[in-house]
Amino acid sequence: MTARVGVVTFPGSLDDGDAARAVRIAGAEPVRLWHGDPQLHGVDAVVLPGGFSYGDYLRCGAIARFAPVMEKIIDAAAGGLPVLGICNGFQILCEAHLLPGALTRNQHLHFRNRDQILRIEATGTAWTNTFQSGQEVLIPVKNGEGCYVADTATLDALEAEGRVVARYVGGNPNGSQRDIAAITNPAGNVVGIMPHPEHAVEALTGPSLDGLGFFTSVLKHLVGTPA
Amino acid sequence: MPRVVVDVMLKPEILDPQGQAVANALPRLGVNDVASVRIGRRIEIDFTGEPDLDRAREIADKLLANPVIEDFTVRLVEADEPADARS
Amino acid sequence: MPRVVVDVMLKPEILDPQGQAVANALPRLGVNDVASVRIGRRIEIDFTGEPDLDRAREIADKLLANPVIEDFTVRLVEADEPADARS
Amino acid sequence: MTTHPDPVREAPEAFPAQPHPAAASSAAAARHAAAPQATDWTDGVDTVPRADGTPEELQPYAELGLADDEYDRIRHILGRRPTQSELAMYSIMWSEHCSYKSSKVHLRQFTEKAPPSDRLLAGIGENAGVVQVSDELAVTFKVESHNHPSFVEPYQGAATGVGGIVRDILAMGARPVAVMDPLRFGAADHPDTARVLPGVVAGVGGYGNCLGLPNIGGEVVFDPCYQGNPLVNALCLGVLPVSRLQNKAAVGPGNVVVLMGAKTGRDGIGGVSVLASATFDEGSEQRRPSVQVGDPFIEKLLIEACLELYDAQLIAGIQDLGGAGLTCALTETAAAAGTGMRVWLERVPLREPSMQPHEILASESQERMLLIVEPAKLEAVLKTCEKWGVLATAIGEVTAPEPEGQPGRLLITWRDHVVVDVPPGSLVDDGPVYARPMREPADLILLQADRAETLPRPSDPDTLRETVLRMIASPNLADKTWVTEQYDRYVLGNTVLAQPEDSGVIRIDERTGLGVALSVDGNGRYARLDPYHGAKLALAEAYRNVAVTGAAPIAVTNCLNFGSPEDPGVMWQFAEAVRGLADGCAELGIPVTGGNVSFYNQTGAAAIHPTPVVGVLGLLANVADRVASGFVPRPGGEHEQLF
Ligand SMILES: Nc1ncnc2c1ncn2[C@@H]1O[C@H](COP(=O)(O)OP(=O)(O)O)[C@@H](O)[C@H]1O
Repeated sequence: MTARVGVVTFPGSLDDGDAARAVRIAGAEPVRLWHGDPQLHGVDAVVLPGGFSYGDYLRCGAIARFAPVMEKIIDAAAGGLPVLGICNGFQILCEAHLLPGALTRNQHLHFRNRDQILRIEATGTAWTNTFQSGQEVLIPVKNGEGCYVADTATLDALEAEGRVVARYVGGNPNGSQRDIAAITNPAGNVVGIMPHPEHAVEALTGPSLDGLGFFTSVLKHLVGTPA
Repeated sequence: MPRVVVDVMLKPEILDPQGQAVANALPRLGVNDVASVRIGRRIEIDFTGEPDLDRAREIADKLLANPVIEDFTVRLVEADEPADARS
Repeated sequence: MPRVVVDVMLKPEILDPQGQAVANALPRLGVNDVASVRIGRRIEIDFTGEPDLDRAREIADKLLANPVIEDFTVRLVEADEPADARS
Repeated sequence: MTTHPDPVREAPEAFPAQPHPAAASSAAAARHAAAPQATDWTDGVDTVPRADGTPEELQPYAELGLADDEYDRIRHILGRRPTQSELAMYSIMWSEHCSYKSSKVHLRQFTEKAPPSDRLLAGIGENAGVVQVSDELAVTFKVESHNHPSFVEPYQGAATGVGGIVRDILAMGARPVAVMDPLRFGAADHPDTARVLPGVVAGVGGYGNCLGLPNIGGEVVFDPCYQGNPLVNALCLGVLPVSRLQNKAAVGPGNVVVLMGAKTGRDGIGGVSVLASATFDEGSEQRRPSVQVGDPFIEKLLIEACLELYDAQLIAGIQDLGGAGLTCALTETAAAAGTGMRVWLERVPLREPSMQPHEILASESQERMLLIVEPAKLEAVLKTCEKWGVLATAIGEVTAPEPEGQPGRLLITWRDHVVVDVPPGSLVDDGPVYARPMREPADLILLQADRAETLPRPSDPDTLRETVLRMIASPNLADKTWVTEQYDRYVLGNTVLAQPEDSGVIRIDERTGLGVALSVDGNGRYARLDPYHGAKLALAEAYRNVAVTGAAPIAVTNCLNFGSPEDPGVMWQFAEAVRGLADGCAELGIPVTGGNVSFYNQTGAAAIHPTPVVGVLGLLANVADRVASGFVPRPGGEHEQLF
């Protein structure tokens, strides 16, 4: 049985097709989930892709948090379902309080798209277990509101508990506090990442194949988890 | 020391996609008695000395609002509203 | 009919790069007596019936503001402020 | 990943040298000035019977941009004076922008000189040209201008420019898959450039990002000639199965006319507002914004909903609403089919209930499409729209042609009053056509005589060094990353080449690797010196840029940015540029499939350089074979050989 990885489509999702492609290239079966359908259709993991969920004019992810499918995902995440939020997905996870902190306007006030080096620091999560600790990877970043902020106590706790999953190296593209690019929840099944691993899975269209590791990690994780 | 508040809103006849998006989301929160939502900006300006309304108006006109699509108002408020005015 | 206004501002300890950018631009406008600029959102809500402050507060708390980074206030204003209250 | 209109104008470090083109704070005071009541404008509305009964009523046709003889033609066509609504419609459809009245006689060369092509599924005259690229697939692409609006409100002007061209592509049945943005600004160090450029770039990026369209190339050019007239051109590329090609014709009497998308507001009513101010209350005109504000999220929903409708074969005809709003969509769809149409205007969902019929017809509100639907399929159409959260409303029906093969009539009522009764073809096809006077600009000889060879050459290391440094520092040669970083080039996962490459390359079929290369180029300085060869050079440059990726060029689009056609010098430049482009295409053996003309890019007597912008599309059987412009170091440190 190949693993079934759900990819949620909100009306304003943009990278959902790309996330599904990445899941497929990693060897799993992508299952498309619709924002208005409160069903997870038995998927083994979920990706919340990039985009603008409901337009996101107010605040990224603010409205998506109330989507019928999100209520199910929030419950399932508490029970250990692996969830990866990419960009807008990260914003939604923060708005839904599955992850601490918030993503705010880039400090230079511009949208920025570039190929970014990240250092993977936590390899115990469901989405990063195929990386080596300290490994540097090259993955596109593209966002207007990717500046991670949290209060000092939260930041300290994230560091102390080894929950900073990845940091920007060689330049911080959005002003994120402590160069944070990705974090996880205490259980390690929910990960939010600002850069886009799904855009680094094919030599033809991405700057590297480094993104694939996130998707193969969840497969490895699922094999090790009794169903 | 009082501070100057500049409120910038889209002109009433201009489409407000932000407000629209929020209004459309409200039923999902169980709110059905809202007729319209408009979203603009609130800018708080603290002067080093006496607050200068004319100055603020000039800043608003040149920098904070685009008069082609937006209107603004300028007013004085007490800077240190008591905490319980915050909801 | 009065309307509800929700003002959402970043918490004081959160950096406000937009406000900063405006403040940095002011000297070039010849304005040197501004100590700080903060930029937030002003949301005007019209209810179909009587304006409902509690309802508005709930909307603000759940949707309009992110309590991790923002504070908000909710208040009633007359919808049709006289024109001369506008700058 | 948002980029929304900046709460603060971009680049606050600079201020407009000139005041904003529209009134400043007076408008603020007007905001709460008593708004006219919606109640009984029905009584004041100008109906067909009223027009019949008041033939002598003076009408502000000149203010609407219609010439005396054009107005007479309208009266002749209708056999009476036009109603207000009809006058608004004719003024829009017979404007330069919609009727191509000054350019038509020249543009014909694109068709006349075009090499034969069996790939062309739709050509000039359609919303966008469609080129077949395999047994199953076709691509469509087009470039359009949104110059003046982007000067007035850079963010929204540029954003809605992208939105407009995307709807053109969508209307052909295609999924939009990429955008490009050839841009031209005044001097880089002019304060107004610091207002316009960041806003335009944020607008192009913001709208495209929200739709999930990768930006795969463009241009950024600075020249003082564009100071008051920046050029914001936008190109969109779409892909469709050949079988999904859509048509705008309102076929099938009895079919339902559906308006889909955003509500209609007073956006961009501009000139037509004189109708209101002249007849109703003076000064109401200042309430009417001439700037449209875009809602890219609605456009994203439109795209998804339309594609679903196409795939379910629920649509008989479709047309996007562009600059000329409902007026253009209703008349063009009816005229294309030779049918008539009956429209109940009060059914149009309005953002402002007080809008009058002529305003509804002239509104430029964005993010709207017009569908022609068989009655049996209406319910399914409305359901799909609802699924995507898009408003869709039946506003009319297609009616039969007149007896004896005569085309039908467009009949529009508003609350049971007939406000429009016209032959749709008279607005679309029978507009005025001008062979405007042309004369080579008097200064051209002098300009051409002032040859580059006479410039001082650097002759020693110091001056050479100084020249090199000056060139490197020139904004036109400088790195464009500040701009291109603000665009998403990865979304959709099919971008094979993008900035800083010579062409963008997009994979359009993951299975076979089939892809296309696209480049847009133009050079106003060359065209100013010699518009004929300038246009050819733009074509040649785009052709080369496409060819060096390994793609075979197959089709051309263009955006012709010029000054006023009423200036014989400009008209000559235009004619020469068109002749050059048509000749160039004939020589290279690839057809022009579509494009756009933007006239009146001038301030007072000073026109911009003639600026034909040319886009060339090429085909790659397998994008894996593309040739990038950089040297890719091989693993193991071996390097490519240079020959
Ligand atoms: N406005 C723009 N939008 C998107 N891409 C752009 C824009 N301007 C320039 N580019 C891209 O940046 C790269 C460099 O541009 P330019 O310096 O003009 O290159 P060239 O001189 O080779 O045409 C090209 O890939 C071009 O397509």
